Amino acid sequence: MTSPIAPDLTAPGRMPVKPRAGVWRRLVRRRLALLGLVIVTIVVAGAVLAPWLTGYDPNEQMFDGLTIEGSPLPPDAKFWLGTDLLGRDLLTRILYGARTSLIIGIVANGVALLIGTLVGVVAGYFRGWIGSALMRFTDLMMAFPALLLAICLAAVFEPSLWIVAMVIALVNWVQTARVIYTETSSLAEREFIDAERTIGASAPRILFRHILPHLLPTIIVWGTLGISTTVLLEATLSFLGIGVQPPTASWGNIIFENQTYFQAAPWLVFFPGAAILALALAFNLIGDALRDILDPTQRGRA
Amino acid sequence: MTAGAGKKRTGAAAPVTAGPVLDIAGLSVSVRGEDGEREVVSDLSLTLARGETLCIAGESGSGKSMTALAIMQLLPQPAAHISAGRIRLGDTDLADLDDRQMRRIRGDRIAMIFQEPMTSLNPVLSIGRQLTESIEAHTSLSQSEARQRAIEALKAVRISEAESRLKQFPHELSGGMRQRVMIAMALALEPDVLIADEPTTALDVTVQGEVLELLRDLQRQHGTSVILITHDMGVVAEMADRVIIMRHGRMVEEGKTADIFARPQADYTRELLAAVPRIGSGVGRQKSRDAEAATPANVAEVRDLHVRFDLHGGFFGRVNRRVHAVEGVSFSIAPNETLALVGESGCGKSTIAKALAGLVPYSGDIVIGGRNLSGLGRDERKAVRRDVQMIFQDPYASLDPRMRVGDLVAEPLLIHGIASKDERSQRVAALFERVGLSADQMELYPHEFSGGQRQRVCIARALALRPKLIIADESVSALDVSVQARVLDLLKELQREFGVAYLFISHDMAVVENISDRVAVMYLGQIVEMGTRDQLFSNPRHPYTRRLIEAVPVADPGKRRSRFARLDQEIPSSTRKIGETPARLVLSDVGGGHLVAAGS
Amino acid sequence: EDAIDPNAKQGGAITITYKDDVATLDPAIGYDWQNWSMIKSLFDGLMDYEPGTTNLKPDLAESYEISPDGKTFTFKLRHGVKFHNGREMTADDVKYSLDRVTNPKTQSPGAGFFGSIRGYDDVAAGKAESLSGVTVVDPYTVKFELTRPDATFLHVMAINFSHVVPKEEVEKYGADFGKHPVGTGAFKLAEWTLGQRIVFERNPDYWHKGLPHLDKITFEIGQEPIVALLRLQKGEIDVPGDGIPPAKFQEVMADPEQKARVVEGGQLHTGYVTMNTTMAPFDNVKVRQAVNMAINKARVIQIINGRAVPANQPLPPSMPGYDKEYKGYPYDVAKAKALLAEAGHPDGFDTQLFAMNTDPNPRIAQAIQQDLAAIGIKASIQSLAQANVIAAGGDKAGAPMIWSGGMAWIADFPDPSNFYGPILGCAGAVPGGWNWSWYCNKDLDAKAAEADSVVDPAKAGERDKMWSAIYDKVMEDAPWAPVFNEQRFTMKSARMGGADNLYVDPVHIPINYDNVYVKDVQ
Amino acid sequence: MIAYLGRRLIQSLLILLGVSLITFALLYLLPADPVRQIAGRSATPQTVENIRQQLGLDQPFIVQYWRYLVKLISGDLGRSYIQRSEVTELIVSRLPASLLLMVGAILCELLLGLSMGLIAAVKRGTATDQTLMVASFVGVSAPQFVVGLLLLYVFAVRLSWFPIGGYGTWRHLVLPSLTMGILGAGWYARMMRSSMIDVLRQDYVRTARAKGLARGTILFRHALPNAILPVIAMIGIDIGIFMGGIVVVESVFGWPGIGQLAWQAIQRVDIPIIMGVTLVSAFAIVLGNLLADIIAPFIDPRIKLR
Ligand SMILES: Nc1ncnc2c1ncn2[C@@H]1O[C@H](COP(=O)(O)OP(=O)(O)OP(=O)(O)O)[C@@H](O)[C@H]1O
Ligand SMILES: Nc1ncnc2c1ncn2[C@@H]1O[C@H](COP(=O)(O)OP(=O)(O)OP(=O)(O)O)[C@@H](O)[C@H]1O
Ligand SMILES: [Mg+2]
Ligand SMILES: [Mg+2]
Ligand code: NI
Repeated sequence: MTSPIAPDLTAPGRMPVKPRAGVWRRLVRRRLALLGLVIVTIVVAGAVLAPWLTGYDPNEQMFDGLTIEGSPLPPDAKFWLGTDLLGRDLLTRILYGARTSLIIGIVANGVALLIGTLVGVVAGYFRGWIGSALMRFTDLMMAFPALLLAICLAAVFEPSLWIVAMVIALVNWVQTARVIYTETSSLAEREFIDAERTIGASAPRILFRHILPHLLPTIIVWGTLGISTTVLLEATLSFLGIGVQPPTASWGNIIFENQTYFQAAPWLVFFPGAAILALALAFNLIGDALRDILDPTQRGRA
Repeated sequence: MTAGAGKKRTGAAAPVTAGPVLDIAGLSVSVRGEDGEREVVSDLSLTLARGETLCIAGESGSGKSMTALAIMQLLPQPAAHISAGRIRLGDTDLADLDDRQMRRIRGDRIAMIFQEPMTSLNPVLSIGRQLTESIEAHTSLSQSEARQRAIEALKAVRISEAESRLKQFPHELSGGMRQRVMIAMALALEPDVLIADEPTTALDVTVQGEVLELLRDLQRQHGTSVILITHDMGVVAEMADRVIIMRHGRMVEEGKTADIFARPQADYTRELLAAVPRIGSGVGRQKSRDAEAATPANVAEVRDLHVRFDLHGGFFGRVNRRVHAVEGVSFSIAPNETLALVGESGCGKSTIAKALAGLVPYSGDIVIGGRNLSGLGRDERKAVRRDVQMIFQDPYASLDPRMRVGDLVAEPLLIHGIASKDERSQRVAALFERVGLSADQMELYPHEFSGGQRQRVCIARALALRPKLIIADESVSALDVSVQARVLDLLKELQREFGVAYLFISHDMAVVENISDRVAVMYLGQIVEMGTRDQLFSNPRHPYTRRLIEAVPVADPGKRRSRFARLDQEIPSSTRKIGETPARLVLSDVGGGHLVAAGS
Repeated sequence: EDAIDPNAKQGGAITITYKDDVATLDPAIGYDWQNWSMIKSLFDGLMDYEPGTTNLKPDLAESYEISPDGKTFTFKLRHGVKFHNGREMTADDVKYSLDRVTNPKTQSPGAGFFGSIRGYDDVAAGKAESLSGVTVVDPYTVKFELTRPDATFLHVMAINFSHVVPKEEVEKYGADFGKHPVGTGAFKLAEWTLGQRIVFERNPDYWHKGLPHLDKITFEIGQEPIVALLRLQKGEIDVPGDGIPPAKFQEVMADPEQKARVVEGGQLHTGYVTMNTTMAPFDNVKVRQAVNMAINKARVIQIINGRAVPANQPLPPSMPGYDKEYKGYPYDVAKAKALLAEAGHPDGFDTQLFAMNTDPNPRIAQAIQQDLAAIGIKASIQSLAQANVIAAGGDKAGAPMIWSGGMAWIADFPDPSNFYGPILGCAGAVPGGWNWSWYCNKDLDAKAAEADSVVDPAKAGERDKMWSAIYDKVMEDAPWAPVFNEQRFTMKSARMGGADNLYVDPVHIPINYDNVYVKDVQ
Repeated sequence: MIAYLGRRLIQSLLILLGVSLITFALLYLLPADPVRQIAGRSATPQTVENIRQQLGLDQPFIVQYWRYLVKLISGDLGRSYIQRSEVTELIVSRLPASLLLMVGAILCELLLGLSMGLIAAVKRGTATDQTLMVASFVGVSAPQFVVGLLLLYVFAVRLSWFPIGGYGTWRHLVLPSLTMGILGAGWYARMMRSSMIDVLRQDYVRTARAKGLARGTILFRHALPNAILPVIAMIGIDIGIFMGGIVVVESVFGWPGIGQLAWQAIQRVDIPIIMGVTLVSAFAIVLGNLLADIIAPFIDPRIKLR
């Protein structure tokens, strides 16, 4: 189209004056979302400020941290959350462990979500070989024993947090991709997508501007659920020698090392478990609120 | 359900009390928006007597649908709620009922037909299922009896192959067929009160006539009271006992049909009546452009177009039947020309539109701007496609519900890199005003609009790119007459200025006559007659064309037809067994380019 | 013949649980914690140990003779010993069994034990089908000729790999013989439901009259130790095969009733830290000695709830040859630091400590890590799956330090030589070997060979002394830092009877199935 | 449909081939030496070499893989290095238990998860909703080992309602299924709630209500099939996740499934078993995904198989 739009059509329309209230502002206005934000802030602050918040070294095995028989101590005035099987202060370990677990729960999980969403959306939208190839690749990745891959990577690389994050991302995107794929293939058949095609919207535009927003609820659900699973998965991987090695603490590790003791020393499982739960729930609260805020049909909800 | 059957008897006893079936007093409906509450229905009072037909007409967005939903207690959650007033059905105040009691009333005593056919049917359930379940819910019929009743209901709304349609899914039906399924669903239960929100907008005139007839039958036999929401003054004239005219959420006039038509009191009513298109009024509007059409550079040319849909059946889902939706259609559209495509619901009009827009696979040739689409690469095809824009039949389904409408309308401009950000929103605002929306509605989302407003958004969107060809699939049928008139003027204006061509799909013969240069009449996937508007309207040769023209309701209660001639023959269908192809019609020129199918 | 417990009652059935699968019951192949003693009850060898002790005694052999040069062993077989299939066992079966176990096609992990028998090399190389050094003199006499005097040979004749199998059954089942074991043992296999349950029933024709006491033993497989203990507490099982899980140990020991059912005993086990003597800075003996002095063994033992005794030498206390006089390296941080400084590392150094990843090994490694840090050695822990640790240890440049727990040496037979060859001798210091210190002292190798040629049982004491000297020398070079000797704690149900030492039998682990009994049968 | 199935089956075979190749290669590259595991701690170097030769592990990778493949085609998965039994026999003996557990677990998940999600969506924003969502997160965040032991302790040891582990009757199945199910239920509940909320405000739900249908009918017939679409995709995924969680649950409950077999094999580098279990579980996962893809168009007829 070359002819310029005629002036008659551009008779200046009244410009809307009302600014769009920021997502952030609407978020903090919700009580539950605010609670979520507060929890996340506390966790992050705890991780960052750990050295100033506790007088103990996370790895110091204290003599008075164990009974004569070698049992850990329950919470008391000295060790607020008790000690672990090596006589270390549990609170300190949970605070320091947050560093690892936050990276895994947020970064690794986030990357997995990103890859999964991308693959799922692209595969679900494009008919023909691209979609088919992507999904078969996903199937392959899913069918392939992740644990084995982890063990091999452990053998090849120096164990480190970033390797673990990579492995988790590599392993976890698959499920997201599958779910997103199914949903996208249904969305792609909706009429408004046809309408987008007729105005010449490019595939990326349709995918990211029109299909993605509809997937948001699913993405939020998977993202928040992924937090707990990845944090726990990290422990399994550490156990296999990939990832943080003892004595470095992570929430998953603390649980994993002590889970057989949950009757003898319940605090060793309960507190780190509660930390994971709190983090996941906090993100869920935020996600839920976000989902409402970003969903126009929910406008007017009190 | 025996309770349902028992209630029917009470319903029959209702006239004894002689009071109105439905009594609404001081009803107000508010919606919560970003900036607080807003009343969309204000202080509305009305009564509905037994066996009466009340038409609610009025401006699009005036609160007609909201009123209907309020009666059903189905206002959109969480935004809308009844802020004042009371609704009584017989002796019961609907507001007092809990959900459970309300449930017994819905469908059984008050049924409703919704405005949007596509989104109102469950996409994952076969239409058979959706039909029979409401029958089963309210009657004590057995499964097979319910099925039988469902088939009858489908036949009643003249859906072909009713039995096998039961297995089909909503997306496999044409817009009109979906709407008829909705109607069948509501009618099957023979409710006391039927609320029909624009029930015939998507229907071609012949089916519309039959459906209206059906409503009347129902009324005669069961004393059903009907609230008919429509913008079609023809339908109002034909059906209504009383009329309510609404604007801005308020009732502006109420009265007997004959009185309203003869002596409208409110200015708005007069305006509305004046805007009603009438057959014959379009003659002489413009000169026929036969001479111009001879220019070689057609905007679009369609040659021998075929579109078929495979239907799956059997255990392995093998293809066993095929819908011959479009069978060898050829036509061309010159710049500056409007070709109207008319025909019965399900005859393949939308499918042709979709083929042109590249949304369904086809065989044959589509040439746009001199370039044959099938020979082009992806990018080129996209470039060519830009010149073809489409307005879909179902406005709600074709707007991304998560985008603000302002952004939706701006999107084509953005995609094609036209205009800067500021300029864009100015243009969008201008477009909004042109289609009768206000600029601050740009900030709203599709679900916050009335059906007609949504359609205007779609029109604005199609206009944004100023294409060479606009395919308008029932684009103005959902609009009230005044807006419709404005939009039609806009379309014409654009055509004059930029030489836009239209493929105008409509069932409204009056509108067609008003806007089109040439008209093609389709029947079962094929064109049976094609010629200039004058040729067609003044000299319809094919019997089907004649029927179409006769079926148009006239906006004059005085000329009410006593009874619309119902067709008794088998309802035709374009579904065939594999290997069977429908006979090809041969068009012959009866003079001046007026093509008519031979043998008729 | 050993005396039979006069209190023993005949009959009854017991249930024993294990976590891991029982791999095979083929005596030539089975080499696991679980199947080792099961096989001992299904099969017999020429030799055995007195129940609950490490004292050798003839078993299928009635008597034996050793030639003065220590190179010829002649065994007289017991008459009337029958396989479970009813056939009498003869000298031919003994020869067949040894030919079979040494044949490479059998893929026996124990083939190497028979290296001293003449003709072994040919069989191992696939050049011969039969050991030329084993001769059937008559149906009840079999003669072994060795290429060198071998003091451990009688032990070798007692290990599972030399147990006697019937040729016809082996040929009948081929590679699946391990699933259909037929031997001469006290029990025979009654049922094997893969992955779930193995049932032994009493062999009524067992040559040793009066044994076994039990009619039936059911082994339930795949039971988590914690759950097994819960079941024991509920009285559903009699012995948890994997012992008392660490998480439950305190709970059990705190309850007098339960504690009374726990039997404690020594075990032929040592837990140690290896230091790679070919790798700087552990190539310096002073560094290795410093590590020996740095480890606070008491603390480590406290961490595992006192379930061990501190070790100061490779051999465990219950092993012949254990040097009671030897004092070992004291726990002395200051001295350790001084030694490190002498070795040129006053500020310590960075290194790695490998450990197996199952509890409590990572914890022990962390305790050691903290001790090492106290003298400046910063060891990062590599907590890996068993196979990976073993792989790292077998690689010359693989692992500077390894905590042996979980993979540690439990002797195959109670002889001091068993702690030397593969784990401290030059033979093991090869790629893929088990000498993770890569310690190779040719002198000591020669001394070891000398000690092993003292065959005369009468000179056993002398031989033990020679071995003590060897291990003392090893400790001087300090390729290991011995940490503790694990104690065994077996828990049993109240109905189980028999002497305590049957429940901590050094050879039959966890218990001696043939000799225990239940008290609640009439 | 048939063509589609055919194509997908061929693709599935290719996937299995790919899985087998990658797994085989990874195992080959693994520093841990299977022969060491077989030979044990007392073996002489010669014994080790002999075993290596016997097993053909001295051959180049390609040869080893080719041999494996050739045998695989004739249905022979080889013999376990450690257990010395036919891998087929080992797997076949344990597969029924795992499948049973899987069915039990998935049933639990669906029952628990879908109903929780449904109720939460319907009661959106209420205390019930919040409680359910916290519960689902507890399910997802709780370590399975602890959940299993806790259930065992309460219901088997204390209350004696169910046996303490083992295999055989339906009563044995309850606790392990529940343990597995609690984790999955959390996922299902969250997903269900999310998509249910979406669906409940669609026009067609309004239509259904206008028809006066019973609440249950609206929920289960109209909303559920629309909402369940993302859940269907979980079928294939679930099998994958299941294979991961099965090890812990099987060991806690002494459940004789392939999880335990695989776990022991991985620890001891018993390549034939690892390969066998990998192929079997890969097959199950591929099948599950195929199933999910095939079911999807039946639930949402707008989706086309392609
Ligand atoms: N996806 C599909 N699968 C199967 N059949 C289809 C499909 N889409 C359309 N059809 C069939 O093709 C025929 C033509 O449909 P089309 O939508 O073109 O009708 P129409 O002329 O636009 O009718 P209306 O005026 O009612 O909108 C109908 O019989 C319809 O059932
Ligand atoms: N969910 C909603 N949220 C906010 N506003 C809404 C919502 N639905 C409708 N509205 C507004 O309510 C008003 C009345 O709408 P209604 O649907 O009743 O119009 P109508 O008279 O049926 O028009 P039409 O003839 O175009 O269908 C309109 O201004 C519309 O913008
Ligand atoms: Mg409306
Ligand atoms: Mg149509
Ligand atoms: Ni009834």
